[in-house]
Amino acid sequence: MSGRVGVVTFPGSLDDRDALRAVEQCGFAPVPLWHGSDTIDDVDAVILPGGFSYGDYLRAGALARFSPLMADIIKRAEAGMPVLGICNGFQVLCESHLLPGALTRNAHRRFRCRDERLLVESVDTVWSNAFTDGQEINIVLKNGEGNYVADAETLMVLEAERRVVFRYLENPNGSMNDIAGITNERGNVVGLMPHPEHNVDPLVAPSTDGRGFFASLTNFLSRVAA
Amino acid sequence: MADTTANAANTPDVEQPWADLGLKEDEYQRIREILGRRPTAAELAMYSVMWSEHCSYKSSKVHLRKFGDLPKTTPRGELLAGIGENAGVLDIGNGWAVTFKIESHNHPSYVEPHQGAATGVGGIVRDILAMGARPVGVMDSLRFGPLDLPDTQRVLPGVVAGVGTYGNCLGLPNIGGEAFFDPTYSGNPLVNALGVGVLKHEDLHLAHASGTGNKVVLYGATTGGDGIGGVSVLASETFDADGPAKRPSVQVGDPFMEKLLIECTLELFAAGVVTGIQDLGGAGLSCATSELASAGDGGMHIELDRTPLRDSSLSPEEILMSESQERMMAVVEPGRVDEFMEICAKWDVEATVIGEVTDGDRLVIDWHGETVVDVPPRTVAHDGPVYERPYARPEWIDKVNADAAEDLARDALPLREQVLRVMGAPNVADRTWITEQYDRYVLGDTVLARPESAGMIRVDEDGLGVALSVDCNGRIAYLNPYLGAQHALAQAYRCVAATGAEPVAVSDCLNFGSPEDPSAMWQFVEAILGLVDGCRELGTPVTGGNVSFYNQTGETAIVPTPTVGVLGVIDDVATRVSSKLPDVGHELWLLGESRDELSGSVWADVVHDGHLGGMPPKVDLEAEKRLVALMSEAHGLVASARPLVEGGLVRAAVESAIIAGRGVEIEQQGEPVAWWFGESSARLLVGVDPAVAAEWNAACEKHEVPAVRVGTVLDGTQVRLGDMEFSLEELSGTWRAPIPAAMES
Amino acid sequence: MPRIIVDVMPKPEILDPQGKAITGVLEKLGHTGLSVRQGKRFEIEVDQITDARLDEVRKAASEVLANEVIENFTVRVEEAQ
Amino acid sequence: MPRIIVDVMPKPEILDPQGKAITGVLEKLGHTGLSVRQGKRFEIEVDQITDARLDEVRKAASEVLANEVIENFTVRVEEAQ
Ligand SMILES: Nc1ncnc2c1ncn2[C@@H]1O[C@H](COP(=O)(O)OP(=O)(O)O)[C@@H](O)[C@H]1O
Ligand SMILES: [Mg+2]
Repeated sequence: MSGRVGVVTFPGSLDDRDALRAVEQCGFAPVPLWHGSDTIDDVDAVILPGGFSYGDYLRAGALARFSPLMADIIKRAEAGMPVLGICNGFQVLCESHLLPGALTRNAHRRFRCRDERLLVESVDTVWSNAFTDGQEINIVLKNGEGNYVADAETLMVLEAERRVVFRYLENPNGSMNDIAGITNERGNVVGLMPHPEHNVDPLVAPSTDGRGFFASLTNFLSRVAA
Repeated sequence: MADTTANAANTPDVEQPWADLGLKEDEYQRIREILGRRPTAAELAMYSVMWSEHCSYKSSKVHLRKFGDLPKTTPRGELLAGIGENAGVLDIGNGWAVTFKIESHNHPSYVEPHQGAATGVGGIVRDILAMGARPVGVMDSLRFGPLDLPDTQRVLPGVVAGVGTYGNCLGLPNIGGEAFFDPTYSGNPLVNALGVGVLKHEDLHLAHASGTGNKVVLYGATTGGDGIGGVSVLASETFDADGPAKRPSVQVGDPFMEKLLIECTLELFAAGVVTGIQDLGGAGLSCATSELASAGDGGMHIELDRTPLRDSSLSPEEILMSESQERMMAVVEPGRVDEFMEICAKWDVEATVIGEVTDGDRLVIDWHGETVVDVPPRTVAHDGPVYERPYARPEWIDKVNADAAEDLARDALPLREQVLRVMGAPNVADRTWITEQYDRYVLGDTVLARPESAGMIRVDEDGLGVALSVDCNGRIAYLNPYLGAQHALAQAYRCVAATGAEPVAVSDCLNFGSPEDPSAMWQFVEAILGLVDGCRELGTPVTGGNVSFYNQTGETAIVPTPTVGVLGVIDDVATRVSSKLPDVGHELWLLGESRDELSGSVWADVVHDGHLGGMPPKVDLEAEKRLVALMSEAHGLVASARPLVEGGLVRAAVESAIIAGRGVEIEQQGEPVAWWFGESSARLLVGVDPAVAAEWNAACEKHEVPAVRVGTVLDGTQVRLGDMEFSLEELSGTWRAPIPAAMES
Repeated sequence: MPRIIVDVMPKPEILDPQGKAITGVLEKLGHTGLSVRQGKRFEIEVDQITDARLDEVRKAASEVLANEVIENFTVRVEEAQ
Repeated sequence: MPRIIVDVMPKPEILDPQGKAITGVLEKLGHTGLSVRQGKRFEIEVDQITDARLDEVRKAASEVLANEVIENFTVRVEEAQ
């Protein structure tokens, strides 16, 4: 079972080509999507890639959220379509209120690029079901505004509902509760700061743990099809 | 009211501020001769900025010509473009070509470290783009004053954040670079940025305006008052004692705009709507119009008042001099203009037709219908003054050379203590604090990057790739600039070769003191001779580069810093060799000849209180070539390879152990200080599987490379150097601490 | 041209890493007893200030300029200088 | 606690890429005729406002809060609310 996975290019998206390549290497049909279009047409899932959409001016992800295509993505996500927001994509998802909380400047105020160790904390999502509970994975991290914040109540809900999907083992940026990635109630929308699309090809990646995200999607899509 | 050409003809005696604009009296007189009248204000602005040192290479031109004598072929084939273009282009096979170049942005980076460094990256990337290439990577070669100096704590974080922000935001992986500290760089940091791009042969674009009636389009950011006079004021004048208090206007970069400009320009190339193209960098429109026109077969007519401005009060001369970033100029056939505009609109990039190619041979610029510039473009762009600056070998050099570090006490400290000093030396210590601020993964083709000694990028899915290293040891160049330049070349060449790639071409950035000082000029001339002779011997042409003069604070010039970038080609990136220590049980072999060579070394610097004297280590380019031949043929046999550079054997061994998190044991052979800390060139430390040791030994013999087995990779985390015992933790603590400690204090 | 000012500040209950870092830097420079919070200031030029314009800016502030999950904002007309 | 406000804005002649991008997005959302410049706002709490304190804040602003090569700043005491 394969599927069509769309990757959105906003002005200033950078990892869109990488995401398309990862999608293809994991057996899906890659579909480039342009932020200015009105609909995403017939894709089975959407990735909002990393980068600096609109230069990250104002707040990371804040301006991309108003792209015409986002209106359609928000609608489809609310109806259950799988959406993965990576880094800047995670920021866009928070700004769009598809995910709670916000991403702010790293506590040390520097951009940081390193290989990050994460714990998989929930396997009940479209994008993490191929991992095992508590599995340690290694995924590339690179951002300047990856510091996850939310009010106390939101944090409580996220923890109680086990919606923290990935947690840092060595918090790189000051994120509350060491949060690296979260999901919505339904488990179809996942956002995380690390970059699984960079961990697919062993020639250029320190690990291939990113493949687990795509294997999870495959599982999900074949279950839906069955 | 604008100063028109008619007005200029009628008012020959008007006083003009040529001196304030940096022109010499005879230069001003030459402009009057060329024009047969006094220049208008706009013309004066153009000539002054284009005839500045930075744009005209007036002090360096006669010497740079020597690069032109080198054969225009690389071991992989003909150069497709060489010196004189925005960046050199070379064939790497499979129909692919690469372009790369280094450029300096030193003075602006002292005034405003973040924006200065950022716009340095922006500028070199536009040069690469202007050749028709997709930019695929950047590198940065940085020099600062002593690590513990308060001003370094201002300059270094700003520069690194600037290089990082701009490159990260463009989506270009940073695949390597260097950072060095020396007292002579305080008050005069160096920021040299390297850009690399790839293109198909048929996509090559050149900067020329041809075809009468073709339109001249300015696109990208609007033009503002930032960086006005930046070229002549920032790049050609020494800072006086009060340094940044003088604060001239600087350029502010918008990397987001540049990212749009890149994607837009690549789409314009693909659509075939670009006849000629030029980036706008130093000297802005003055440079772009005069260079495009003089490289073409006709003249050019510009209506300057059409330039989109972000400050409507700018005068025509200010517009001509503005260095606003993120702008390009294209020559487009009239029938293709609409298509051009559509693509720009898709990317939200503003584009305006501001003129056209004419059949005359003049560059004419109008301002609201009146002519303010009417000049032969060549006289602006290429026929600037050329100086034969006097140069002389300084007297002090004999004394410096006589003060050899080989004569210094070798037991001033216990040996173990000396090891820790060297590993914790600012010029050896871990650079993670810097490199962590750079994205090295974006684009998904980075095969090697920091902490490897060279960067490597995959060019196509068949595995064709390029490797790059940029190097220079200014302390060595101070001892002898000719040999220093060759050391820089040899080191970059060796670092590329260690990855398994074949080194094929060179770009350089020559950072020196004032050309008006005969000693600095001598250093410059010697460095060029060293490079030319070295490149001839290695068979690697110089494809382009940059010169930065006036790097001095008061009377103190920087140590000469001829930074060299070497590019290599590898047919299959999957066969690349990493410098990371291989698995337990592997043997470590030292290749090349080790001599008693300590002058200019890190050891002399940190064990003997900043000692800098003696003669540089021997340069043996034949030996470097033999290493390359060996690695090209037999890199499949080695499991790791690390070039020996500053810090010698001890650093090569310890760093690769720390990075791999594995222990290591190295024998001591010969006199301990020279053995551990000597900086003889043409050496590699390689890891070899014992199962292929015999085969490996035979390969070394065949290529006449001296090779000795010196150690093994250990199980566990001890590091044994001769009789000395260390834990990996102790060494790694010493090595990792200095930069974070200084920056976060 | 008349100007409308929008000030955006992190909510008091939200950690302000920038402000904290700056407070620390100032302390090291000997400026103790200053507690800094960092926000944003937008200067918006308009042709003319009308109630409709102010409403529009308020809307833009709440939709775009501020992220109300973590920030508060105020809108005011600049006092003539 | 009494507060001192430091407003930091990009110099008028300097490019303000942030303001430009925001203006562009607001236009697309139908808010035309707004020209936005973005700067920073610092709220500094002090024990007590004295002339010495104000001088100190001015010094801190010029050294740390603003980059005077490309930015201007103003320091003022917050009007009681
Ligand atoms: N040190 C050098 N080595 C080789 N080529 C150089 C050197 N310095 C300048 N050049 C060449 O001279 C030409 C003009 O340089 P420059 O004005 O810096 O180009 P641009 O304006 O396109 O950046 C370029 O082709 C450049 O490669
Ligand atoms: Mg150029």
